Amino acid sequence: MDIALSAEDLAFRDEVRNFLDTEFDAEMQAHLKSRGSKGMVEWQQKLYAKGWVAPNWPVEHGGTGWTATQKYIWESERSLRGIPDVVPFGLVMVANVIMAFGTDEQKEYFLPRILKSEDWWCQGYSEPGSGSDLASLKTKAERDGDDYIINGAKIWTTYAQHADWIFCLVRTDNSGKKQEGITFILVDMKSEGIKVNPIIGIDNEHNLNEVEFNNVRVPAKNVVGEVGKGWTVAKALLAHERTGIAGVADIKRNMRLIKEAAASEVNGGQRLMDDPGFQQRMADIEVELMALEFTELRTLATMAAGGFPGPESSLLKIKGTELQQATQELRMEIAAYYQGVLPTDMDPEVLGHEFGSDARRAFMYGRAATIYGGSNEVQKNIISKYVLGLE
Amino acid sequence: MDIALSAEDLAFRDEVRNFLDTEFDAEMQAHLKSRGSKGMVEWQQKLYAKGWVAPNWPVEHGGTGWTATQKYIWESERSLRGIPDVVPFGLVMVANVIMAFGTDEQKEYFLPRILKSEDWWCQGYSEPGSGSDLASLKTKAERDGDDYIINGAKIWTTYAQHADWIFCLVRTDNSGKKQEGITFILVDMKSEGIKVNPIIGIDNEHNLNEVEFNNVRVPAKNVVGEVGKGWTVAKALLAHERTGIAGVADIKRNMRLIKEAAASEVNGGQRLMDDPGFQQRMADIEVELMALEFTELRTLATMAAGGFPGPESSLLKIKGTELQQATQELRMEIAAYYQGVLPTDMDPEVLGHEFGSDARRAFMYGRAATIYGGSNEVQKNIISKYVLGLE
Amino acid sequence: MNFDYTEEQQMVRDSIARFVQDDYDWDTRRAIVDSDEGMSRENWQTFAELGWLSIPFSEADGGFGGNIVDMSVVMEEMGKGLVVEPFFPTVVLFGGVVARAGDEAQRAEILESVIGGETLGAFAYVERQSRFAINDCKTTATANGDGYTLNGEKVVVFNGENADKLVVLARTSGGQFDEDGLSLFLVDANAEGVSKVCYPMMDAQRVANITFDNVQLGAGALLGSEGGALPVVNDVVSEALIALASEAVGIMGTLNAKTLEYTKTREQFGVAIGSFQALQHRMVDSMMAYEQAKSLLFKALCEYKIDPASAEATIHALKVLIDRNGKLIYGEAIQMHGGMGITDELDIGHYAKRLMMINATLGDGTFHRSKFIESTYAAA
Amino acid sequence: MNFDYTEEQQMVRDSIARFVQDDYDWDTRRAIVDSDEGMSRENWQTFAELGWLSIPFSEADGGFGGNIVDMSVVMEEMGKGLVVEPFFPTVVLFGGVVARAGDEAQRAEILESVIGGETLGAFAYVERQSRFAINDCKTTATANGDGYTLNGEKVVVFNGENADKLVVLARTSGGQFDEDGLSLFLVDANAEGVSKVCYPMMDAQRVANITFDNVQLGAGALLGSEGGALPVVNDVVSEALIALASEAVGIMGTLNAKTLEYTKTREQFGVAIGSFQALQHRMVDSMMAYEQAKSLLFKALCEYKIDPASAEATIHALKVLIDRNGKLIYGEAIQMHGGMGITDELDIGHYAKRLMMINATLGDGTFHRSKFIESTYAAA
Repeated sequence: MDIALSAEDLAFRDEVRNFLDTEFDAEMQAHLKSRGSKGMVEWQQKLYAKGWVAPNWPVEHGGTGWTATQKYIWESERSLRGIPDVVPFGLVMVANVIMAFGTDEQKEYFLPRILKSEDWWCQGYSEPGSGSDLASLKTKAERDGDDYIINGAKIWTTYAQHADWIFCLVRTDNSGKKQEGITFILVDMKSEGIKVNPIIGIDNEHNLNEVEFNNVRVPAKNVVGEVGKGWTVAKALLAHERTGIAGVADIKRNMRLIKEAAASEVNGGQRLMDDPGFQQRMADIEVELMALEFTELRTLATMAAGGFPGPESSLLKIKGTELQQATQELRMEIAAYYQGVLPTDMDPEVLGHEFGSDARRAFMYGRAATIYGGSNEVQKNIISKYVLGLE
Repeated sequence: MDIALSAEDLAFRDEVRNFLDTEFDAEMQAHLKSRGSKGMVEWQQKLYAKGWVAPNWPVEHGGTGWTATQKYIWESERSLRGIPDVVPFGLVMVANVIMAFGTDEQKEYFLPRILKSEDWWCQGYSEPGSGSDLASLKTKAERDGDDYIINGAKIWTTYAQHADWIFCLVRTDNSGKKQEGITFILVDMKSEGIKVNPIIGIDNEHNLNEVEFNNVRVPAKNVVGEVGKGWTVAKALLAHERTGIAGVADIKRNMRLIKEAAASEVNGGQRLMDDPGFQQRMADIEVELMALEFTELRTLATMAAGGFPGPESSLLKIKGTELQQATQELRMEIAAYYQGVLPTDMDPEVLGHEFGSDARRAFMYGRAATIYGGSNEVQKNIISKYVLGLE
Repeated sequence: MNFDYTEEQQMVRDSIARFVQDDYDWDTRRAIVDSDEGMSRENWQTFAELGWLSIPFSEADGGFGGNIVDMSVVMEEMGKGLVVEPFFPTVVLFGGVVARAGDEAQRAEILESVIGGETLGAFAYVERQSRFAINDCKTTATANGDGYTLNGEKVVVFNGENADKLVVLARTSGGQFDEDGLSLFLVDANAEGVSKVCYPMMDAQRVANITFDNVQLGAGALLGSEGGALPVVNDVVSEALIALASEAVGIMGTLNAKTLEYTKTREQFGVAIGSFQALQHRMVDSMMAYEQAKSLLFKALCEYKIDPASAEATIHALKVLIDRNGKLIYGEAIQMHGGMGITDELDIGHYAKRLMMINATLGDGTFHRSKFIESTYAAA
Repeated sequence: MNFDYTEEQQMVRDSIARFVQDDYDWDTRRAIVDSDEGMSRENWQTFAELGWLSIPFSEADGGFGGNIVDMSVVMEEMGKGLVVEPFFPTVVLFGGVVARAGDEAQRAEILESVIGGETLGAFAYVERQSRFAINDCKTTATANGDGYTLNGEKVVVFNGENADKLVVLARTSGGQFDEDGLSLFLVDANAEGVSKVCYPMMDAQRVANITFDNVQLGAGALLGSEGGALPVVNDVVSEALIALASEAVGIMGTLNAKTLEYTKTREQFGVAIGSFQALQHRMVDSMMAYEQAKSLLFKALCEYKIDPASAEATIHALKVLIDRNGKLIYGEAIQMHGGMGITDELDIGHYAKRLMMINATLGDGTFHRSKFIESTYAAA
């Protein structure tokens, strides 16, 4: 029972801090804000240059070879500075699938491009109507010579408007159980017959899309893993998606922002920070957060010891997203009347308030956290079945 | 939209107050504490003498003819003084069944005796193993000439140790659906073959029992309603059981006790009453309580207008029992270390604290409130099905 | 004891419901929200013609002479339809202040044109630093020979973009937090020295930050007594809180109904999601949350009708419960709608946003819980 | 970074678990609880022989030299078995004070016999009026020529019925709430002027209210410095809070496991009740509540091991979470056991009662939430 950092770990932490302080400079921060996806690519390329863009990849493919503790240190330092994580669709999701199930040719072609952020990826899982029942997907891929012809539609596709590639689950066979006959395939977004329809979110932003496939021709060699075994591939990926989803460091950072802001909000002479009701709501979150941090560390320790992030990672997802939303709610509360401010070009000095619109966007965007990646209800079903053994 | 009391109502309230102040005197209070069921009978007989023991009965059988408002006034005044309600098994439950489904002979024999508290009744519904699935009951009644022979067991029978009569649901037919073939029957507790086994509750008290039936012979004329239609009879009764179950006035009284007690408890110089955390827990309860009071009034108003307390009464049960338990929890919290004190003959002066053991008993006994009378889970199923229309 | 609406109230209710049903479908509303003014003048005239704008004003002032229950009926129906026309800022706030504080001449001048739908109004009471403390006021009105000079800034003024007339809360004496020394002034939105920046809010309200730079007001601009504004404002706030709670109850009921409907039709894993018991029990919780909020609104209405002062604690409690149960209800509505719930396209999110702004208006749950505790436990 | 127990810790864990399994079944425990003393002297000797009583004491004092994690292991297992023998009052509280405050002679005199199982102890620190404020102390010890005269009363003294020796917190100077002026005294339970009334608690503890009427104490009875007791007591309390949390985690895990097992076998409506999704999701909540409590215990253990002072906020937080999640877990355990859950016969209610008393010991959730807020937000 020990969390003391070793001398090596402390040295590593210094290196991380030094790197982030240097590279995540004012210019980089401005680019991230103003350039959207291009700013993100720029940041990922800086990480690539340092060799740190893919902490979870095996060393032979360009990973860092970090220990679990090092990964934790990296994650904490990054989040505490409010630095966004890398866009996961390429570097985390499809890369993991290609490494585990891909052909040598796929690995050689795609992995270096992903590592260098040369391709922007998006995820084609959900479909209009499929929701949490992912296996009910209907997008069809029919064999035609050396190609597949894809017809159907994917939805909730984050950043599809920026994407060069999309990885999709498609149905290649209708005859068996719904989990069978699904195939995992990589599709060039420049292919003829692909149409991206924007979806404006409840946060008033355009991050989501519907992607239509009208007779899109895709080479059969773009299938990853066996034809018809896409469900197995997808399941392996889902567990990866859930680790780190607790977002402990992000929540910590939110709490820090909350305390700062609550100290400068005043109700009739009393700082919000000193309001007993507000203090208790902060305390309730922090108590759970302190616990969640160690729940995450326990999971990491299990993984470091060679274990696998099993259904327990569902707990991290549920508790983490609940706490994320709780902090987002507190931020809204701090903003008071200003929580309703929409994105605007107005100078905060004119508006009279700095963080209202940010609080709103974070809160609204945060609604998705309990829905995507397997809704929290589905996570509870998973725990119930696989951890508690209830049928 | 009007809750102003009329002049008649105000006069009635004065009469109620006057009656309770006079009759619920120190002697009566002492008897209730020391004489257990006998004290209760004594009180009910006082109510009978005044003509107020059965506010919900029709006037022709000895009821009061009160309006919904008058009933509400009565209930409030009674509860605010901490006067227990009449024991419901006779005066509310079986009486309602006999009035609705009984023969003239049953009415003539039983109703006056119930009104005068000459018979103590108990309820034989649940069975070992049946739980919330009441219809799965197995206690068997087989016809033998003019009698039925009953075999089986009932459980959670409150006050069976004092009872003269028990009303039971028994199975007279096994051939159909489980809700069919159930019969409602009245059994003399002095019958041969009845054995009462005490169950000590989590509150360390003996209120509950198991009642065994070994070849108990019961006249067939004791069947209420049609043979095999007991389920219909029981269902009509359940709705009656749920009205008033919110216990708003009781919760109000608890809150008054809590405030008094919290004003005299001190933590390092700060009164518990002034502790912001405690204040907020009180406030959270009171806000819900204020709402619940009007939810109950709305239900009463519906009933007064000729409506029926439908599945909405399940809401009163759920919210009411939740709030009851919340106030019981606060009382425990006030008692601090003393919450663990068992029933004792010790002088409170020696013990050092007055209400610890009462708080414990109320809290522990209160655990049953969300379980009996159809558990809160079953109530939610009822609302879901009959109010929301979900299947 | 009865909780029925009068026949007249039922008629008003039906008339608004019919308007929403016939003339305020979702696409129409969206077009109005996206229009330049963010409201429909034509609808506003309809409101005037149907008499809705006259409801809270006394017959002497040319109004309908309605009571708090009448007001509640209107607001609840507006909530159900998510009506964006500025009824609350113009009639409840602006009209409410003028009706209470104005002398006969002022009432005659203003209320008739409010009732007639000619004047849109706004009540400017929030400042950058004030949060929910209305007494926290830095805007000043300095007496000069014939009147006052107004200086300062008000922010997030509801209907500030379209209002013709403003009531401005300003300090005629005392320090920033003093309860005395506050006064109310009627200010023309186009008066010299008045400037504003306008912006839309997430609930489709058009608000403004309004700056007063040496605005010259005549003596007749003062509403009520100099320095005695706070009690009047508190009365208006009490009524406004009930009005907002009524709107919230309308929204909560609508969100529950829409969500329930959705769960009955939306299929997942081959069955309607409404068949999942875990969701059923949560929908029961949402239903109970709605019924409890409605009950507490009824309590506030009944008490306020008898004696507004007696309703103080209940009104605080009501805002607390509306906040808490509102969060539960819109949270569940979004969650149960899944991906659709987080799109701008679906109405669910818009109902949620209005509920959020209601919670943030005139004090949120945390604020009113503290007030409730103060008013209930202080003396104990 | 690792959260594994050492081999030695694992052995202690197994040894206690084996004891509970083999020699502490429910009927045996019930007989012990119902016995005159409410504990088994034989078991206590077994604890001594197996070395459990020596765990927290230094090797110099004849102990095992265990750290906070060793202590936690013992308490968690005691929790699982709902062991009533007075390990907590004797070893953690009484032993904890003596080990910290006693000089070499006092430690030698007392700890050896505690470790050997010959002496049962109790720490008398609660007074009628004190609730959770340990500094609220009216009991006085007045210096006289050779020693002190002790007067006052302590209540709800854990193990007060069976303790041979007491440590008594008394005021040697200052007013009722002063943090300075408190001192610790070693008092023989049978000394002249010591009288007690004993009563059982719902968690089967035997406690006493103990009155000190001019009890004469030699100078050697003083533990530590005169007037300087509070820091020592606070240290003992910190460790005791971690110990209680460990016991609570043991109980919570056991309650969840028993409830889960029950829902798999108990049938209603023709199926196991564990197949109802609404109950499944609630059992997931209970499981998460347990895991979170365990995680926070781990955090407290790790921090305390590095530097006890650094763990202060975490220990407050831990007590808050144990309280909150404990209530959830025992509430659900009772509810899901239905009628059986509210009987004295079933073990569930007894686990619940111990959890409740743990919550009430050394400050409940409300108390520690205030402390957490004080220690965390005061300077912000």
